[in-house]
Amino acid sequence: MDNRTSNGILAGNPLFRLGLGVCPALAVTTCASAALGMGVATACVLVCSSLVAFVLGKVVSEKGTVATWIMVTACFATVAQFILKGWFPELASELGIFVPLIAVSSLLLSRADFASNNSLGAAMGDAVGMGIGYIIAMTLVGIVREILGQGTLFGSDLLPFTPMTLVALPAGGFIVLGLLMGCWNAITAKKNGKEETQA
Amino acid sequence: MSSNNTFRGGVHPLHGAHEGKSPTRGQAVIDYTAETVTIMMGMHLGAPSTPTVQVGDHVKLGQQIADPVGFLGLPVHASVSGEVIAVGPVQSVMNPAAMAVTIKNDFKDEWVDTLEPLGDVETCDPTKIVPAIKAAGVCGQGGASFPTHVKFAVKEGQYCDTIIVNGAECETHLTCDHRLMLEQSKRIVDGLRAAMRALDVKKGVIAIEDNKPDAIEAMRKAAEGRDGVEIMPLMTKYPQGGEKQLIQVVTGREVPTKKLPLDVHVIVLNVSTAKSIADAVIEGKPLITRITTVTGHVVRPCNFRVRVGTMVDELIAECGGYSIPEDQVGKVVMGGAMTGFPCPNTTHIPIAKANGGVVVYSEEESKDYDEDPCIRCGRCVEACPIGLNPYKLKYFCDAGDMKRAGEWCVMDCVVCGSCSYICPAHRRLTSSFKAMKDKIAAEARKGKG
Amino acid sequence: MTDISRILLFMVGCIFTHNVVFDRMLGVHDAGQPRRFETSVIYGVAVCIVMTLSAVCCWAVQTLLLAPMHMEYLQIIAFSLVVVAVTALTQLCVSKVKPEWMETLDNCLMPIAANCAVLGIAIVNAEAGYTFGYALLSGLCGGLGFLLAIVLLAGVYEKLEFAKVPEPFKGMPIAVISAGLIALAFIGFKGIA
Amino acid sequence: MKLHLSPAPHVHSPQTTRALMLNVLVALIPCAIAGVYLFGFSAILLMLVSVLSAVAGEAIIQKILGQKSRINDMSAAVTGLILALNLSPRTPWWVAMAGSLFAVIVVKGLFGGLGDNFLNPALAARAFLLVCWPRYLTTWAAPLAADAVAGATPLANPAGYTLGQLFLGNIPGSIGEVCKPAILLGLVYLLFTKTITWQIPVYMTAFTGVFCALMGGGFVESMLSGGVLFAAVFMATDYVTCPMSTKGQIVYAAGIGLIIALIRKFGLYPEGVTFAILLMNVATPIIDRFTKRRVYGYEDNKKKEAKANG
Repeated sequence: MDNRTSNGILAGNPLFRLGLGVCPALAVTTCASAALGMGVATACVLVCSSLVAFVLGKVVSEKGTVATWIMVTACFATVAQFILKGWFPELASELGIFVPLIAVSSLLLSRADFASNNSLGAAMGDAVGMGIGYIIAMTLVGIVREILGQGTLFGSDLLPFTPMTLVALPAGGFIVLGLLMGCWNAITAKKNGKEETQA
Repeated sequence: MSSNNTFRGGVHPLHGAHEGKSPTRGQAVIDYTAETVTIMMGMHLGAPSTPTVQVGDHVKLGQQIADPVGFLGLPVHASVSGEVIAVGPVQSVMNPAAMAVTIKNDFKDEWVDTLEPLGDVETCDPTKIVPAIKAAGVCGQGGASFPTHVKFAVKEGQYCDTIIVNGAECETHLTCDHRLMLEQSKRIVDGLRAAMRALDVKKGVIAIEDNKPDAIEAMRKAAEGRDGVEIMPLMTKYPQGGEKQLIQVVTGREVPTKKLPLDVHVIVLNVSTAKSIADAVIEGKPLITRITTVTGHVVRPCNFRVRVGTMVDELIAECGGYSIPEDQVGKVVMGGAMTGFPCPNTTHIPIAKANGGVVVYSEEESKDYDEDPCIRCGRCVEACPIGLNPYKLKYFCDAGDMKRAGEWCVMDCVVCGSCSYICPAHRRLTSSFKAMKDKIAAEARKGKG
Repeated sequence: MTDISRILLFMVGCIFTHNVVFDRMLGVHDAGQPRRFETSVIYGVAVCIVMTLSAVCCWAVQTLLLAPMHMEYLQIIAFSLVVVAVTALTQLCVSKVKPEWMETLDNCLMPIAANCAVLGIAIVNAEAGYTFGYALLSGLCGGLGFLLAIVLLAGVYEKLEFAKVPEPFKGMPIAVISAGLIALAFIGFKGIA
Repeated sequence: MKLHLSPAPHVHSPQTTRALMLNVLVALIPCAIAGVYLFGFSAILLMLVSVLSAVAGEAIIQKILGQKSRINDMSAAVTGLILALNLSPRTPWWVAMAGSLFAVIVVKGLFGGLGDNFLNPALAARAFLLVCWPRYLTTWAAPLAADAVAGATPLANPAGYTLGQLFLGNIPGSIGEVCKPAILLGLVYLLFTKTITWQIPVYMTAFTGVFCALMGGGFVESMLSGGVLFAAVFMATDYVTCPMSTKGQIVYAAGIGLIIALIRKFGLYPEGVTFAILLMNVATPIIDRFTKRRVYGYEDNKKKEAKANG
C-alpha cells in the first residue's frame, strides 16, 4: 500500500514524471490557489473514478474501456462541478472550462486502466498516491508561475522587479512546466539512483 | 581555355596550390627498376589468383606466374626477369596479409617468347582484342581495378554507344595520368580505338580537366584523323573523375541507381588502362609497369615508371628520402588526398596495378581533429555530387540505423570525400558512410549466402 | 467589415491566434506524444474530422436538448457521450474508407475521444453561444489548428531525435519546452482577430 | 615513425565553425560602431553585458550538463552581440542579461548545445523579453541627443520620417537596426567571405516589401523601417535554424515576408520581424522535408509520372 503511494508522489509523480494531466496544469496554474483547488478536485475525482473503475474492471470488455472510463469520469466531473459551484463559487469561475475537462484528463483515464486490472489495495494506494503527487506538482507549478508571473504569492506582493508577464501566458506555462519536469527528474534520479518508475 | 562542362556540387581541394600537383606536373617520367619485386596476387577486384611458380624457378619478363580464379580473376605476370625467392603472404595496404610472389631481379629484362602481338590496332581482328586484354591481365588502373575484359563483356540486349577515356585526374597530388597523356598520347588513342573496334562503338571521347592544357593539346594532336575520337575539356572540380560524374557531363545521361554504366550504354576507361590495352594489342605485352607519382614531403618529388610490386620505401629513398625529420612524418598515403589509403608502414607495401601515387604528409597536416557538433550549414549538401544529405545520413550511420540510412540512399554514396573535406565542424562523414555501406553490403551478402 | 472578412478573421483567429494547443492549452497530452511525421499528419486529420463532427453534434445537443429543457448541468455527460459516439463512428468510416491509415494509428481511434481539445472546443462553443455556422467553423479551425500544432511538433521532434538533450530532459520535458518555444512564436499572431 | 591511420580525405578546407562565427562577429562590428555613435554609452554597456552573460551562461550550462566546453567556437558571443543589437538603448542591463541567459540556457543549452536548437537563440530571447517586459523594450531614445525620450518609431507613425533619415538611421529604434549602411557593409563582408548565400537576405527583404505594399504599406519604407534589413542579414541566415537547400530558403524567406506584413497590418506588436522569423524557424524542419534534392540516378516524380502515363 505505502510503496504505491510513495511511488505516486516522488518517482512516479503523474505530472512531472509520467506527463499526465498536463492540460489543466498549464492553463490553471497562473495562480497558486486555483492550482491547489484544481489539484484537490482532480485528486478526489481520481480516487472515486479509480474505485468505480476497479469495480467495473471485470465487467467491461477490453475494447470498450476508454469509452466507459470517460463516462465514469464525466459523472464524477459533474458532481465536482456542482460542489465547486455550490461551495467555492469564485474558484469555479477561475477554473472555468477546466472543471468539465477533468472528465477527459489523461491522468484519470490511465489510472482507471491501472485500477481496472489490479487488486483493490494497489488501485486505491495508487489513486491516493497519484492524487497527492498531482496536488503537490500542481501547487508547485502554481507557486512558481504566480511568483514570476504576477509577483504575488497567495495575494501578497513579493517580487522586487516587475513581473514577467510571459510566465502567465500559455507559452511561459509550457516553458516553466518543462523546466520543472527536468529539474524534478534530475532530483529524483539523483536521490534514488536509477530505480525505474512503475508507470 | 577554361571550359564550363561540369556537374552539380563538388569541391576544389588545394585549388590555391594547383591541386597539390605543381611539384611533379612538369617532371618527365623516370624509369625505376627495383632489386626485388613483391607481386601481389590480389591486385584486381576479383578473387586472388593462384601462383604457378615455386621458389627457385627462373622467370622471364612478362611470364605468367599465376592463373586467374573465378569469373573476375586475372592472370598475374612477372614484372622483372629473375629468380623467385619467396611465395607467401605479405602485409598489403588492406590489413589482412595477402598471397604474393617475390622475385629477385637479374636486370637482364629478357621478354618471355610466348607474346603474340596482334599488330596495328586499326587492322587487327576485332574478336581477338578482348582475349588479348584478358591474357595481358589488364584491369582498371584508376583505382577500382575492375578487370577490363569483364567490363567489355556486353550481354545480349545491352549495347554500348560511347567509350569515355578518363583523363580528368581530379584527385589531388597525382600527375601520373597527366604525364602519360603528354608522353604516350598516341598509344592512348590506339587503346581507345582498339576498345572501340572490339565492341564496334562509333564514338570515343577523351575527357581531360582544363587544368592540364598541355595534355589537351597533346591528345588533340594525337587524335587528329582517328575517326570517332574527340577530346572534351572539363572544368577542374573534384570529383569530376568519378565514373557517374564523367558520364553525366560527357553524355548527359545518369546511371540509374544500383545499375552499371553499361545500362546507359557507356563504358569508362582510365587513361593508363587505355595505354595498357594498346600495349596488350600492339605488342602483346602484359600489364607490368605503371606510372606512380611520389610527392608531398620528399626531397625531390617525381613521377616514376615503376615495376608492379616495387616497395614504397624504395621509391621514397629514390626521391632522396623525407624532406622533414623522420619523426615529423605524419602519414604516408597510397593515392591522392581525397580517396587515398593510409599505409600502416612503408616497408611492406608493394605498388599494385591501380596505385597512382604515394603522398607523404607531415605530422601537422595529419593531425586528427575531434568532431564538433553539426551546425547545419548546408555546405555538405551543396558539395555532394550525388545530391545526398550527408548531415542527416551521418546521424543514421552513427546510430547504426541501417533501414533509414538505406532510405536516404547511403548505398548511392560514391565515397568521394567532398563532404568531409568541406565540413567546417571536421565531422568524419565519408568514413561513417563507407562503414555503413560495407555493413549493408555484408548484411546483403549474408542474407543471400 | 464585410461578412467574408469577419469569417476569414475568425478562421485565422481559431487556427493561429487562439490555437487549440498553444493558446488554449487543450489536447497537450496528445500533441506531446513523440510521433513520426506521417503518423502525426494522419492523426491530426483524424482529430480534425472528429472535432468538427463533435462540435456540430454538441451544438445540436446543446441548443435542441439541453437549453430548452434547462438541463445545462448535464452538459459534461451529454458532450462526453456525443464525443465518444462520434469517435466510434469515425473509426468505423476510416477503417472502411482508408484502411492503411488505420495501421499507422495502430487501428484504434479511441484516444481521440480522450483528447481534451475535442471536448474543450465543444464546451467553448456552448458557453460562447455560437450560432451553428460559427460552431462548425470553430470546430473545423480548431481541428486544423491542432493538425498544424501536431505537424510542427512532429517536425521539431524528428530534429530532436539526434540532439544531445541532457539526461533528465529527455522525452516529455524537452517536448513541453519545445511546445513552449513554439507557443512563444505563436504569440506574434496576438491581435489578429 | 608512428603513422596515422585516420581515414580519407586527408586534406581539409580552411573553413572551421570558429572561423565562420568570427566572420559574423566582424560583420557585426559596423552595426555596433554605428549603434554606439548614435546612442552613446548605454549601447556599449548593453553589448558588453549581453555578450559576457551569454558566454558565462553557456559555460555554466555546459559544466552542469557535463558537456564538453565549447565556448571558444564563439557562437555564444555571436548570440549575445546580436541580441544586444536588437534591444533599444533604453533597456536596463539586467533585462539584457536575462535575455542572454534565456537564449543560451533554455533555447540552446537544454536542446544539446550548438546545432540542436530549432529556434534562433537571439531572436527567441528578444521575443521572450518583448513579452516579459514590453515596457522596457519599447521605450526608444532619440539618436545623438543626450537621453531625450523620442517620439514613436517609424513603424508607429510611418509619415514622420523621410526616406533619407530611414536609410541613414538617425531615427529612434534598436541599437543595431537603425543604421542601414552599416548593415549593408556587414552583408558585403559576409557574402565576400562566403559565410552566407545571398538568397535569404535578398528574397526576404524583397518579399517583405512586396507583401507590405500589397497590404497598403509603402514598398521601400517597409523594407527600411524596423528590423527587417538587420534580421535578413544576421538573424534569418543563422545556419542552424534556416533550411538547407536554396529552394527551401526561398520558401522560408517568402513565409517571413508574408508574416511580417500580416503582423504589421493586423497584429498587436508593431515589429513583426521577430515573430515572423521564429515562426518560420519552427516550420524549417517541414520545409527541409519537402525540398530535398533529387538524388543522382533516381527519377523525380515529374519524370516518373511522365513515364507512367507516357
